[in-house]
Amino acid sequence: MADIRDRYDALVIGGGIAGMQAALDLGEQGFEVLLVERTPSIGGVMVGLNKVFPTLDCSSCICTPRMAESAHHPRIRLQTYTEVRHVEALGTGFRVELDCKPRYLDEETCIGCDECELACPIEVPHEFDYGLGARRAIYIPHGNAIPQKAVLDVEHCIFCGKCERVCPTNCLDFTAESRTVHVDVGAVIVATGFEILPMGTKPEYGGRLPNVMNPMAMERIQSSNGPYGRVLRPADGKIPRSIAYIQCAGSRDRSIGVPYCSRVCCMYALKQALLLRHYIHDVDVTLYYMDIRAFGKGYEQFYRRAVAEGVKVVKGKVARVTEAENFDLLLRVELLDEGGRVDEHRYDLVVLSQGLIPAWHADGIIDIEEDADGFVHTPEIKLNPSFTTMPGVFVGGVAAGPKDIPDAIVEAGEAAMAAANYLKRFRWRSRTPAAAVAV
Amino acid sequence: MTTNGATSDRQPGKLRLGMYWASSCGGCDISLLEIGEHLLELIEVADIVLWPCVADFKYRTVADYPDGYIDVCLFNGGIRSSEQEQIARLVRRKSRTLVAYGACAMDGGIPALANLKSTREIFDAVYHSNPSLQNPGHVEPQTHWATPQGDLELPRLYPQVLRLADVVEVDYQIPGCPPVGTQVWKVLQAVVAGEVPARNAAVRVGCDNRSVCDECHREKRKVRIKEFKRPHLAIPEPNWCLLEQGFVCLGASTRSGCGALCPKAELTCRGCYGSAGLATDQGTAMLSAIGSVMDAVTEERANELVGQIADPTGTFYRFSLASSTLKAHR
Amino acid sequence: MSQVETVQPPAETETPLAWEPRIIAFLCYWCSYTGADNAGTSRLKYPANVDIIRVMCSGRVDPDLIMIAFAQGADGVMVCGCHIGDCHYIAGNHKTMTRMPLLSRVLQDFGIEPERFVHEWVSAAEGDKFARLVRQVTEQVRQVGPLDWPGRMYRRGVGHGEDLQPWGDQA
Amino acid sequence: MFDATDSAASGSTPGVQAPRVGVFVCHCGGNISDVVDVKRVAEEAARMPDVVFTTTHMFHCSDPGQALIEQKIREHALTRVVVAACSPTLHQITFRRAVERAGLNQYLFEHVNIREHVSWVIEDKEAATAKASRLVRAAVNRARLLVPLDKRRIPIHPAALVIGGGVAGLMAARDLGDRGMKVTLIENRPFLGGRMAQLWNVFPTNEEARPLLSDLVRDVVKHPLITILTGAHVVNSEGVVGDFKTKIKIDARGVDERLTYPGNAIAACPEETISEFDFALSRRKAIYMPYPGCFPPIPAIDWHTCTKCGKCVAAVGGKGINLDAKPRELTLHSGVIILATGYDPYEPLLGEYGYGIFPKVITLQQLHRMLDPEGPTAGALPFDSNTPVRIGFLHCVGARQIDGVNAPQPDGKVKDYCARTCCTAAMHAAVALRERFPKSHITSFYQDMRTYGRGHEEYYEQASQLGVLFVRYSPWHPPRVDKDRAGKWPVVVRTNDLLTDGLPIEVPLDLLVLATGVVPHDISELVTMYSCAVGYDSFLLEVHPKLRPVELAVSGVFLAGCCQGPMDITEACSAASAAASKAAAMISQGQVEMDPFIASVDEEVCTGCQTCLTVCPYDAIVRDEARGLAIVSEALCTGCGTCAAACPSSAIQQAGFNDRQVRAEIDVLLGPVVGRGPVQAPAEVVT
Repeated sequence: MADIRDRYDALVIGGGIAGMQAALDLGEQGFEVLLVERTPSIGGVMVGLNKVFPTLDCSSCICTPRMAESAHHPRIRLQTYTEVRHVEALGTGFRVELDCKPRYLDEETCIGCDECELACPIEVPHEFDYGLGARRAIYIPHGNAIPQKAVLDVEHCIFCGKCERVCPTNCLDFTAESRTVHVDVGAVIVATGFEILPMGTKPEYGGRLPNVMNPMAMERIQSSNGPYGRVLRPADGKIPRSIAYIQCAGSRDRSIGVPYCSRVCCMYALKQALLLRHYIHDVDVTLYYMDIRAFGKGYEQFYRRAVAEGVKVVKGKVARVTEAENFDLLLRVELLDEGGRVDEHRYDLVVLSQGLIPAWHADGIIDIEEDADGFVHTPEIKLNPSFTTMPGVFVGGVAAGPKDIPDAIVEAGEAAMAAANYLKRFRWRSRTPAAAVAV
Repeated sequence: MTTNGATSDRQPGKLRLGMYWASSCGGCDISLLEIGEHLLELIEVADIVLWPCVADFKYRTVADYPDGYIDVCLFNGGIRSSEQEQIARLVRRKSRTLVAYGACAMDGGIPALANLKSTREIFDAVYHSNPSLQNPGHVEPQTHWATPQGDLELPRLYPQVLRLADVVEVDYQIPGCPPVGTQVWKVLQAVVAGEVPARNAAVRVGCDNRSVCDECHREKRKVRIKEFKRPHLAIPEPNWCLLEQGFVCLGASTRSGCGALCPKAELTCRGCYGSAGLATDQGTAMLSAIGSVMDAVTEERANELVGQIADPTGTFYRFSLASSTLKAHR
Repeated sequence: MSQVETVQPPAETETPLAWEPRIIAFLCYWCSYTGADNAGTSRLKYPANVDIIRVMCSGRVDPDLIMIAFAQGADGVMVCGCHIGDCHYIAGNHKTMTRMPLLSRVLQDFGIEPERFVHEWVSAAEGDKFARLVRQVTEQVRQVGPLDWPGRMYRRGVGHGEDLQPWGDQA
Repeated sequence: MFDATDSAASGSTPGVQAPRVGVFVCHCGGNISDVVDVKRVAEEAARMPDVVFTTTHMFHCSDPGQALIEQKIREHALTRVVVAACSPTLHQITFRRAVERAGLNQYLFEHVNIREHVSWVIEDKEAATAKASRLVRAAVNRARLLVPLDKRRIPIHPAALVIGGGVAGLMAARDLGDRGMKVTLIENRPFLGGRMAQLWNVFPTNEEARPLLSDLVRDVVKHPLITILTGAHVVNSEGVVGDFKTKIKIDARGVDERLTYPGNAIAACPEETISEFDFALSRRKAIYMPYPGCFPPIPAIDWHTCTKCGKCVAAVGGKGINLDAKPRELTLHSGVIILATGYDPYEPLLGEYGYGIFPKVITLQQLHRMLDPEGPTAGALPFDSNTPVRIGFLHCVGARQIDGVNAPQPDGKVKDYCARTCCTAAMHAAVALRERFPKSHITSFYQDMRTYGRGHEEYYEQASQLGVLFVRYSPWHPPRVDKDRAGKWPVVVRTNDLLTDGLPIEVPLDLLVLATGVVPHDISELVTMYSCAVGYDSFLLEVHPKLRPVELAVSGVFLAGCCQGPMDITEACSAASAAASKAAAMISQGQVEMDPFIASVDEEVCTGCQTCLTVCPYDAIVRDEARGLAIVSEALCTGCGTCAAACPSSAIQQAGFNDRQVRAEIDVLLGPVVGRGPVQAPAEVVT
């Protein structure tokens, strides 16, 4: 792989499913794309999910071909482990400043054999498994990561040199430094995605208790390549027999600054609950909800199916979650369908259906406006949903508000189309002849 | 169509014709009579020198013929016993052209379905457990028998039915159970006129190289099978493909030439003309085809549909088990 | 083409002690093959008895190929494809889903035990499932023992005549 | 009568070079070679027929490793290359490119995975080496039978056809036009704008719908690359991706631009019918314009209603109206097609929640027409703004229905899906009504409030703050709408409110608004024509909701907007642009490039049984009736090989995976334990 060129047609910020889709759509149209991802692998949140609603097909089966396609596309330059530091308007185009973080090894020579990780003596909670599993200080992000290259976590590394000794290609370089690169692009697509609201946002829900789980961690636990390989509760490794989901645990709530609906929580909770019914014999799974928002194609039918297969759904406002003995949890709830009767239940495990918040803010990087909710402002939401307040900068996926995977993919396609038309209108040309825009 | 030396260099005079039956039901012998009045034309040009079904021929008589004496021998039936193998070898030597005549000689036919059972199971069924049987001494066939006149060597039952081509070289094959009269007459005419293709066991005569579906009048609607029905329990809709209606019809995997007789009579094709195209294993070919057109989107439904097919092995391999890839029960 | 199909006696029959199950696995490229890769990247260990043949879709796996594999001496055959709903080609695996149980019934009629023929869905993420499956299938095939179809058929006289008495044909 | 079956047991294919196989075994820096004796693998491969060169290398994927492959291809005139290394998903493309650089067809390369499938999973070195050797030798045997293949390149006619002139169709057309592509937009009604034109105000921006729409229509109409045909119906479609020929019939409009004062003509018309644009709230003439500012800005004649009395012609002095105009037909040539056929609002059955029985039971769509200042009531509701009117909104009418509870639709099914947009739309309308009628009492009968989108939840909050009363009903016991026994109120809604412990509640109302669901516009003819997949909910079914959400299984046909499922305007526009993006990719490249592993029918062997036609999910196989053969359309085949497996006469073969190639692998894998026989090539070892 040659180094980054100094000119591309478009910059896509974020290598999740929306960013990959936008990059692919532009690449397929003949544009040269620079796809920048700040973590060491593309794939975003989706590659770590277990199965996806409503079809229950395997998430990585859908995501990994897209990752491979993005990585091998002749017109997409993939730049992982790189932050966009600044984007500045320059005529109709933009000057981009990138901060390429060092992996402390030569990406070209690393063959992804993982010998270094096996040799490394340091264990660190694995971000990919939301801290439930461990990785080493030098590691390949996960089995399906692209690129399959190791990265050294300099914060935890003790520089013992064991990795260097086992590396078959001698690719390690402890002296590497981050690099600043400047690139000119004709258009920018922001596809920076989301993260889950911090677990402690509503202390009454006991987000810091070991058996009160982050829904994304639950995805990992349910995944066949997850940290435990089966569904166990984190505190004591017991198979949970009763599980509660608290819906809107971090959304539709002005008090925590997340007044909006996070749009996917009903469905992912129903999906996880249904799968739990498959994974654990006779498990009791109850969803405490405000409204079940199964609005997408096939979602209502999925909701019915989940209920028919024994997932309990209760309209109720959970007041608090406290820890009982043996790490069990006591859940106090106001049952709205029973005239507001207050009930207390004991559960082995509680999952908080946390809302989605933006994973990135434009502040100081690109001069685009954000709404009060922190997502990118889209002034022409009806007819040009991907337009931002800055011409030539477009937004796709969850960066423009919570949405599920199909909606994010579709919107990324729209952002790509808008960017393509912007490039076309201003006749942007990236410098290399091969990169000439086809039409 | 190529002409070769098989019949053109025969001795002057009338053609010498033979017909022999091995492990078969006799239907093939009768099918020769289906050529009707053409029989008279045939006798004009040919002498019948071997036809145990209609006239008495001793093995010794045949053995005494010079090699290559019989111009064309139509051999029907598969090889089930040591006797049949020996006669096949004998007839082979005495015949210039040996034709595997009918499904049994070609593919083993119905008798080859017994390949799914062991000899012991067959003997038990025939000589012991059969409810209509009186066999107080539990007698079974023997290969040796001592009599006052001397010891007898009797034919031995083979563990499975073989095709004729499994034991001797075969020049042509005429498929069918039995072959259709019109096709038989076409072949005989060609033989008489010396217009036969180069000999090769894989060459089939008396058939076309299409599938029964192709000559069937019933319309295909590209519909997947929703339910399997058995022919005696449901009345098919006329003019619509039987398979699409759920009747297990082997037309798709069966060579044409019969004129789609069975589907015309509201019956499913049973596959007696053998495999179609380049397929070598007719049963698996049908299995693939039928397994690909079921209307199931869940595994439960798939298993349910598959469960509705009565005796798939016996149905798909009704006439061709001896030609199949696996050939017999392990 | 020879008129008489001659079956050579099996080339190298191993002694019973040395017998190792030989299993052929047909894997679709998009899910199951990637699932097998995933087993590799996860360094999951499984026995060496399963040889993988890659096809684009499990719908390509003609039952004939499975018959041929058994006829040529396979002790077991696996067919793996994408889970229902995940097919890269809309519904190729639906055909697999209907063909394979039908084939399984037929194979049993030929005396091939159900343990020898396994049909499973393995997704790209299910490396552990693939490894488990290989271990399980190898073990269950080992339990039922060698199939040795070529040897059996040779010994049963398929494709060649048996010992003949000089009877009736003395000319 | 006679047939030589073995004729196709083909020998060498013409144009295919005799196999000279080179085998390259990678150490992967020990990842393979620590477990597998790569040298032995190479030596055993050398015993295979046609192998002329074998070697091992530390890193075949590295530049020197690739260079070595290229060099040896030239040096030994290799015609087939086998590389045994990591998974093909990682480096198959790398090695194919290397092979191509050396002047060899890239599909004469075979990749063997001896890392993920051997060295990383097998501990026993002997067993791992034996397995690696088997796999490599099997690949060699397979490689001997490989033939050069070319990526399929299907040329795309550089024009798009968009079917449907609603907001999604307009958006797709505009995007493609802006991208510099020729577009034809056809709409079967006489006017553009679709359902959006019937809306009065849209959430979440509270913008007037029609000015927004007019801007878009203006962009499209002005666009030099976009041709618009109204009153156009698809009659027939032929061809495949890249080359669609769509025959359309264009209704006579009966009116042209020379008609300067349409008002006079309309006024003169004596024939009236109900206005579909106003959902039967008003009546219109046989010559009509649905609303001021519609496009085209000239009236159209509804020939079903027109009696050709000629009064309109007389009223305008004969200019611009032609009552004898005839429909015309034309054929459009396009490379891609975008379906944007939209939706219809669910029409409640007669008597469903009192609809059609009580005049004060209306649909949300009708309310929108009433609130529209340019609508039939000029924006007025039949109440005074100071009267304390009682208005009810009933959610999930024709949506989220339950089989056995709700009456089945004419097709025998119930509308079990959520219509997605109605909750927010109802809340948006409720807020507007509360603002306009401050003394009104509004009650919302709902199941779940699905105000999911950005800015949607605000309407729900606002409605609550404005005093809208919420009654939650159970879908198992839907509310009943009756007349008031006392005769005081137009209608009464009776239900059990789950929010108050399921107590029975009776709400008398002046007006009941049914928030009705969304059903696909009837396009059954198009569905047959393009063999579109249709889901259980009757909407068009995308290939895969995540991998290919705006594509149909028919290559080159894309989906935009509500023909695929309920969407709001934002989502429909996103989908339309996404579809345009896919279409633009095809057109801008001028071709689509596809893997060459497609099926082909051996015409000599095909027996005409038609099994494959039923099997193919892409309708890529058609029957040549004249010759009685199956024909594979190269453009549509995606190369799954399912037909090849299904073909009962083995007449269909999949390129790259034909029976002989797969059997060649089986032969070796089940062959003798170790290849014996003479070594055919020296195993040169380069490390």
